[in-house]
Amino acid sequence: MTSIQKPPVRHPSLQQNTLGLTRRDYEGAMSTLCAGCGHDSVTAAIVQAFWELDVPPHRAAKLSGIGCSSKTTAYFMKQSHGFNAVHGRMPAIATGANAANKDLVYIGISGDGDSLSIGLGQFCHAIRRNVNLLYVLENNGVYGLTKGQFSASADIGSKSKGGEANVQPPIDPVLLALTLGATFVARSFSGDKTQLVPILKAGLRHKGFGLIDIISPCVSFNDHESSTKSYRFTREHYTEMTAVDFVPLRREITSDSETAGASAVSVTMHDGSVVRLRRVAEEYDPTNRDAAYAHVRALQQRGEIATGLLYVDTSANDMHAVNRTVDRPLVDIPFEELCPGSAALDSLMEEFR
Amino acid sequence: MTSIQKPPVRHPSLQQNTLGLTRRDYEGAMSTLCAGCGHDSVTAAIVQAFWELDVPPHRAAKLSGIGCSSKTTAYFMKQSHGFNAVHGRMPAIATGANAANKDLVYIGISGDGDSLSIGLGQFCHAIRRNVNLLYVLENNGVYGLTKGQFSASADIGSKSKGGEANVQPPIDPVLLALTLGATFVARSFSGDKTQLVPILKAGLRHKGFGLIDIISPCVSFNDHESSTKSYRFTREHYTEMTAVDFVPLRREITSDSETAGASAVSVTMHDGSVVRLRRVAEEYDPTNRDAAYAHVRALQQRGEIATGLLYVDTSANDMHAVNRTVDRPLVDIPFEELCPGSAALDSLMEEFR
Amino acid sequence: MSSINDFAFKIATVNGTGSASANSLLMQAIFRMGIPVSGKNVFPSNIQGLPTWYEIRVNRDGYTARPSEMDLVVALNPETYAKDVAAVRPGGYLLYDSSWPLPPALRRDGIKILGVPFGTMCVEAFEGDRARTLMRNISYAGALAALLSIDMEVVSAMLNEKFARKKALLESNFKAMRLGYDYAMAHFDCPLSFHLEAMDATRDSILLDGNTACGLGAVFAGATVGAWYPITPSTSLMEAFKEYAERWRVDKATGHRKYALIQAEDELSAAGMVLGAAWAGARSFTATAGPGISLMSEFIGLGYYAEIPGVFVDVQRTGPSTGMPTRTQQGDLLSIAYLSHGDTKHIALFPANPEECFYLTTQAFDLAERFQTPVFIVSDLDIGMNDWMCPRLKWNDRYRPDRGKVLDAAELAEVKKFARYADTGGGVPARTLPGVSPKGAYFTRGSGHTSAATYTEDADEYREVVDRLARKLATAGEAVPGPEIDPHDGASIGIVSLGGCHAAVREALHQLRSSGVAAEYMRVRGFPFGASVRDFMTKHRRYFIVEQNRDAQLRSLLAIETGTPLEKMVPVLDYGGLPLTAGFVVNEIARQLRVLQTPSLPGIPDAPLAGATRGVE
Amino acid sequence: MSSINDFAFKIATVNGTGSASANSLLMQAIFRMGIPVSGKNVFPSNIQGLPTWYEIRVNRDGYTARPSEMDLVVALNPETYAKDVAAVRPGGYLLYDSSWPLPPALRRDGIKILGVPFGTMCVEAFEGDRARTLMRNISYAGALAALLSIDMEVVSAMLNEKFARKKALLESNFKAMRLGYDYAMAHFDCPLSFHLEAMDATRDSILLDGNTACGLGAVFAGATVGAWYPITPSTSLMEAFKEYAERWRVDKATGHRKYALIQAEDELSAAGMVLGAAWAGARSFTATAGPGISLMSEFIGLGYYAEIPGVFVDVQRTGPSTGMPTRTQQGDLLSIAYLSHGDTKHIALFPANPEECFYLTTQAFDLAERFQTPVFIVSDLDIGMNDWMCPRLKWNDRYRPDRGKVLDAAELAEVKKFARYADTGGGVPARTLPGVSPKGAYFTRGSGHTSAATYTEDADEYREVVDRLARKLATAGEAVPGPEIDPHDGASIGIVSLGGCHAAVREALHQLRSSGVAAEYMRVRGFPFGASVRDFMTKHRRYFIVEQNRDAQLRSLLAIETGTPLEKMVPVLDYGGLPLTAGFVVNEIARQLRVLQTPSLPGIPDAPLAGATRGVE
Ligand SMILES: Cc1ncc(C[n+]2csc(CCOP(=O)(O)OP(=O)(O)O)c2C)c(N)n1
Ligand SMILES: Cc1ncc(C[n+]2csc(CCOP(=O)(O)OP(=O)(O)O)c2C)c(N)n1
Ligand code: SF4
Ligand code: SF4
Ligand SMILES: [Mg+2]
Ligand SMILES: [Mg+2]
Repeated sequence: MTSIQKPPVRHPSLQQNTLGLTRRDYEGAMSTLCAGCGHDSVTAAIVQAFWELDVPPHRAAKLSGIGCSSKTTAYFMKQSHGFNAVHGRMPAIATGANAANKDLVYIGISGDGDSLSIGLGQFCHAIRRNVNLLYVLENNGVYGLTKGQFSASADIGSKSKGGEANVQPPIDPVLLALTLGATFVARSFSGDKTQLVPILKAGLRHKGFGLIDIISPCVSFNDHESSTKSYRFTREHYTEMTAVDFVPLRREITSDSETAGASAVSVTMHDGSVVRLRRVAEEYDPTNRDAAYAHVRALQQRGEIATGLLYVDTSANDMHAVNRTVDRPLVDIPFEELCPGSAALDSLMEEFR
Repeated sequence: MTSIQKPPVRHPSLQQNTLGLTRRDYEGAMSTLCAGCGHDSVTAAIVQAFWELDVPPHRAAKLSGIGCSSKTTAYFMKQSHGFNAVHGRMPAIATGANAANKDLVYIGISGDGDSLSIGLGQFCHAIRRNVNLLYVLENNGVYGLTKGQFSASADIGSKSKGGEANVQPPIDPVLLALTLGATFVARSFSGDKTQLVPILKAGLRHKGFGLIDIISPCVSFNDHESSTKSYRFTREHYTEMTAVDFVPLRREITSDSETAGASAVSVTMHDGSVVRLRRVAEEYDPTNRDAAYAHVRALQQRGEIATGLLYVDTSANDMHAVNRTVDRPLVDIPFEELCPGSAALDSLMEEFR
Repeated sequence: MSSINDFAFKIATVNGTGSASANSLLMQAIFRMGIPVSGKNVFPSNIQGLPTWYEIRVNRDGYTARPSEMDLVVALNPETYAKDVAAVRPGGYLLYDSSWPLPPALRRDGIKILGVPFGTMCVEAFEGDRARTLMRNISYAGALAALLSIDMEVVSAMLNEKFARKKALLESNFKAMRLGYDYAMAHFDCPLSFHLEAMDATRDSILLDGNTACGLGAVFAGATVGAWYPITPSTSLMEAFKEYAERWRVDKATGHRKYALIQAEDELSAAGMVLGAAWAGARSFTATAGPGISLMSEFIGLGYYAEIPGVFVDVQRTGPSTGMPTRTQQGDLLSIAYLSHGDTKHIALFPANPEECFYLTTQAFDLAERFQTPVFIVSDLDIGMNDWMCPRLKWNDRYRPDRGKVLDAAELAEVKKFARYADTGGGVPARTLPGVSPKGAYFTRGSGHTSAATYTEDADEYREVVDRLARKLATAGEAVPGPEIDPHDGASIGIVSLGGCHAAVREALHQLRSSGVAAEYMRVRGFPFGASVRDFMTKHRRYFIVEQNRDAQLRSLLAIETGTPLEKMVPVLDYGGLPLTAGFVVNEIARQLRVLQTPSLPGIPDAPLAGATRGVE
Repeated sequence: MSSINDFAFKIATVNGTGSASANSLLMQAIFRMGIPVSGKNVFPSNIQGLPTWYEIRVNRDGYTARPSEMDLVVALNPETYAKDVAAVRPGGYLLYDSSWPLPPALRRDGIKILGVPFGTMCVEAFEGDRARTLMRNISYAGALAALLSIDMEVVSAMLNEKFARKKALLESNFKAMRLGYDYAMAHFDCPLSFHLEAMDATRDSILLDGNTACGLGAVFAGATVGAWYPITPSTSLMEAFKEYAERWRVDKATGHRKYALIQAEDELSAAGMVLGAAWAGARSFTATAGPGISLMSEFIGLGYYAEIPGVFVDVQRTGPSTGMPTRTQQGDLLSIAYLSHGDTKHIALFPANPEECFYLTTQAFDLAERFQTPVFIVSDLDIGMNDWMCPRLKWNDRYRPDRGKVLDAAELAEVKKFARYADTGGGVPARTLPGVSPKGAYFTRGSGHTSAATYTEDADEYREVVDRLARKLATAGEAVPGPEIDPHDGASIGIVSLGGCHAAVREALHQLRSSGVAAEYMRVRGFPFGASVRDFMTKHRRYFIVEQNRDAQLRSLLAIETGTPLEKMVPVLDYGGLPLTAGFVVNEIARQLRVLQTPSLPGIPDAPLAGATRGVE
């Protein structure tokens, strides 16, 4: 009756993954978000995805900026290191961390304000570097934590709770990422866990920058009539381009038909696991950047929101491959290998005379 | 023999425009750029454009960031107010200035480092706001002023003077602008004054954010063999999509055939002047955002650089129209109209009890 | 001394449950009874579901700083029971929801415990969770009305105003109010020993928060361009500007606006827009908090060196970094004074309350244009977001903006050659606006420039300009509002403070003096410090510098700018994030005086008063 | 006193014409002759076509600060003739290009004027503009070799090394060198009264710039991640790191790199990458200049409060704002000490020369990890970009990094519950790295947190952490390199300085003492100041604080941190953007001493020495 008690995201089943861990082992602190916030559903999907992928919690790192969305890193995987950076600057922290230790599984959580306003520059450049990071953008069209101002993803005409209509054109993170050469681009909806979990798994396995733009309604400030980021509006204008099915490495693929065929493309990730994309919209080719861009635009003009794994390119090199860093994480290299030593210095001195 | 004397950009002809001003009246301080720098050619084209448009120099404002390119605002129109902002932040200064005084002609000069690295966020958001500003991006693929590091527009494989190949994918300001909903998008080459001048004029007349991405080679650090931003490479890979012809307001348009017809589109600017775009690449439609995007991409894949006025939309509202500010510049509104006065305050006090 | 109109109580609930309206209803009712009152909202940095407190202090003498102890605590949030019961002063009262048996956490000897079954009463009386939660808050207001004898006439009048157009809500509010009121009346002997009696001490006053006051000040000062990026606790400032600009700055005929408010993409951009607009001739401003100040620092350096006006309001919150966004502090003083790399110094104004926020905001625009430099208004969360009782704001219709030395076309026609950065007296140059005259054209840059605004790398030409800048800021030191000094004959010590600390310090000063401490008090209101501040700092052997930060930043500024040696300045520091209390100041100074071997003072307890520094618990 | 190996000369040319190589050839040749020498490059902020100067000082006693006056000036840039001829000391020499008749601007009485037809000679001897321009520079080097008796053996040896693989160039260089040399020999009586004689004073020395030294230090300290955004004058630091990392950090077999150098999109991002990498366990760093420091300030606040290591080199340039990018200054001291909003304080190290840049860089990484906080290396353009003569760098192979309190899996297994922000002694907490153990997991945030790294808005829990941070920085004050003190019996005054000023101050100290001023000297090397700095500040009645900024920032830091009253600290400020000269220091202190009514000193001129503060002209 008094303090609204929201139990941490719970899963009845105590089923164990190959590490012998239950979903509970992938949960975090109790959410302090509003009851019904889309972000909490994303949190639940993330818990599910990590659990299904058998990621040892302490081998994952959770990074975020500032915002209600960015708070969610505290609500899953309490056994992972977490990092709430400053507003809009998570990509830089993630880039540095990944440079130092390439072997961790990095997931970055951000919001539309965090990523498309103050953080736009860093967001774009992290894409350019193809940092090996799953970037989850919890998109609600507003600044939730500061009480509902329009964000850069708000659609023209979408009304605020106060009834004011947004007048600025929106930035679509999906089109932006496709334009900037992103190697994994998806869009989903916090309310569609069936679609979300396999996409998250594919994104976590993708070696490079994976963007998932998740429409995640803000029940306190942007879930009313005449908002284009409400649960209702999203459900009504939702169109799935590809349905994703993730086949983990260990489950070998038996028959061709299972992976390919007229209505499906199958993409093999760097670790050998396979993502199968069933074309829901016929003709859709998720491996063609320009086609993907054109499709998303076309649907937009029809007032529809293209969802699914919209584009993937597993051939591109991630930041480390591009910079040709050693296979070992830099943090694992002993000092002895890093310091040239006195002899080297002494001979170098001759060059300074 | 000693100090390399570069005369200020000169034009023999002393012909006068309708204001009775010669090109000399549109010139600025002596350039301190390297002899042969592409930026100096852009400066010359800007002088020509302003002169041809009969803009009273003191009614124009020149803004820039920091860089060799950003220095060029000092090299034209000494009778205009100029503003070298801080690195990458010219769009904010321009937005504020334009908000205060909408009646000046604003030209912003920037570089690829200034716009696509440190300034990327501001660049994108100025486009979103459709600030009435002609944004000239002098693009040479390097940071000239800091001695030749690769910029975010450098192509993969393009080699530095030191022989190192760039490994990061480039950001194409034209595709980016099209994706962000820019209302005037063009690309040209510092070496092609015939194409550049009319585009600049059209851009200056466009009511909203006009982007001109100008490939402007850096002779000191990026004009060598194996650079994709050299004079030679640009000339060789240059493809003109539309040829621009600017018809000023006062010269009335006599016959239809002159403005339209199979091979031409004519676009009427807010002030009634007309831009005629002759389709050089057949089929090209500069009023279709998606077609423009697709064409630029297609050429890119063929290793060609699409130039000309690539997209224009004169129907979109600029920042002031969107925000419904009064027609008078805000700076011209007398204080008496701005201050509610004591009576208003006294009655307001009742609401605070 | 009797405790009629002299007590404090607080309500502990959960945010997002609508208790806010019940709380302000209570405070406003007391205010309308003519009794001096203040309310401090202690809220969490989220939107719904976390602990929140509202502290109300009633004081017939008009001391409205945060109270040092609580006579009554309403404990409605199980999560904070322990803290809340501990906050009751010995002999005080605890009011809880007796729908459930008294939880052990609430048991405590030496206090009186009152139970009202708010929950059950509302479940019976109303339909639906939401309504029940909301009405429960109104019902505790009802109970308090009975216990403290709040005038029900006043209350109903307010409800009628508030829900004039919402009949249904009006009724349920009345109903809920009655539930609590009647239950209390029936079960306890109301009113309690400490309670309210109507006075006539608020007739010429209003309840106002500093952010509204600053926004209003910007409208009245004729600001036309605002640019900002949302950040707690500054957001409501720009919202207030918008509200009043929409009211008074929209052309009736066309519906067009005589102002531009731009929500920037970040604080760097907001700062740039402010400078761009001011450069073009508008009065422009922004509001932010600490993180925004850090992000603006490059642009502030440009504003300083290129000499561009601009008003920057810092509504301080607890730092460093993101810190505690919903807690107060005075932690940005040093950052602001010398913000940005290189040699810089900035004008800063330190309002002590919402009233001063209004007047200093208008003054800030004048100073910014007169000295052609960024001017900071250094507010804080307590001033900015809490409702303070202050005198009605007045406006002098003869006020005209001081635009500083701006040459128009006519004046330019006179000058031989315009030199933008030459000294025209007191280190202040003359400027021109774009679009006015070809003769006024000059080049604005943050790189080395001569007095004629041309580029330079020459040592002498560079120094000519920066030396003038130093003179200009010295001139400004005498133009900013001087300190407010409360003299005292034969004073042996000086107390120095600023901003929001004032309310608590003046109350403490009263207590200290009445217990025999001969102290003189100076509240600085502007930076750079002028001669009067320097003079005060030479008068006494010892000073107590009262401020709300860990590192004694005001003390550091006084050391740098007035040359006062540190050992003469004893720091009195409160930085837990809550508004300052007089009790804390009295205790600290008393303790220090003891440490400093001065005879112990009558009437000053040895142990710090409970709660004085212990924050919300 | 004879002027063998004790004189100074400068060359005025245009940048981008290749004079740089001729100038360093000259300097290096002198160095190889075993004579102490220094060179100061005074260059413009563009790439080609603007005035540039190169000043070379020869001093047998090893005083290598910027010279106060010029015995010889080579004037090859008509644009600066006036300045350059004025810079010649009375009785000194001017060397010009007599291909054209002596321009009036170069006429001056009381100096000797030498003309060599460099232009015509090179036009005759070489083909093509470019070659002619380049060779002209070599030919003036030849003329100087004759006039100053530079050992031609040494010169040819150097040319042979330099152009070993470029026969054609080698020949033309020899030819050009000869042209100038022979002409001078034939027309003037060489050498001049002041000239060179081989010594043996540089055997154990090298010529090194500070940026190279810092880059080298980072490689030796085991830094693996560097992130940066190009900015003058710091760029060459990261380039040096890359050069040596490519040499020593590339796996021979695979060609893979054992380091990551990321060119960030801006300084905000660079700072974030440094913190991210350090958080994950790497030694990471960046280099920038003033504008970058301003842009990094938000992230620095996060590093301070979330306690993340990181090394930040500020190669200072003249501020404020963009300022003069190719001029030096010490204008960021105050900004750095308390960078970012809220209560913060940072560790800073102040190298005095390139040698110290190397050693302090390695130490910076140890301090950063030991105290888990950002550490600044405060260099400047003069130290960073000019070649200084210093002792060969040495490396102790027994050095192992101090990684501070980092708990590994084994240690974590021991602890009951890991509390990231609890005090483990001296205010320093223990940290863990991601990926090591589930037990080490904690949440890093810049918002309010408890000692157990959980979120809090509670006053006490908040204060527990920030109070520990204050203790931690106090501990650090005793761990940073202590001051270098040059004691003096019966000293009546103290001189305090830091960083690049040291070279000039120690020379000035020598002059002052030999003219009877009993002065003691302290050079601070680290911030926060420790006890030894405080002690020194209590010893004397009066101090002279020598620094290169307008606002006496070191003096302000001493006032805040040691409590020394301002009136005891007399500022000696040089901020025109050029390296400090001993002449300026001597004159200022002498003048001040006179002002301060101390008996006028023998051997100290009344008028400041020409050029001491007048910059390049
Ligand atoms: C530098 C800085 N500026 C502003 C803020 C205030 N702020 C906190 S969160 C936020 C916006 C959050 O929006 P979004 O990223 O969309 O997250 P949401 O709350 O909507 O999930 C802002 C403006 C801040 N914390 N730091
Ligand atoms: C905050 C800041 N960071 C870095 C610099 C250094 N800097 C000056 S210009 C420049 C890049 C210029 O590149 P671009 O915009 O492409 O201009 P160009 O010189 O190539 O024409 C940089 C990094 C600076 N002035 N300010
Ligand atoms: S305010 Fe909106 S985004 Fe934030 S927690 Fe509540 S519902 Fe979620
Ligand atoms: S460096 Fe390059 S960009 Fe700069 S002026 Fe020279 S040629 Fe132009
Ligand atoms: Mg959002
Ligand atoms: Mg460039």
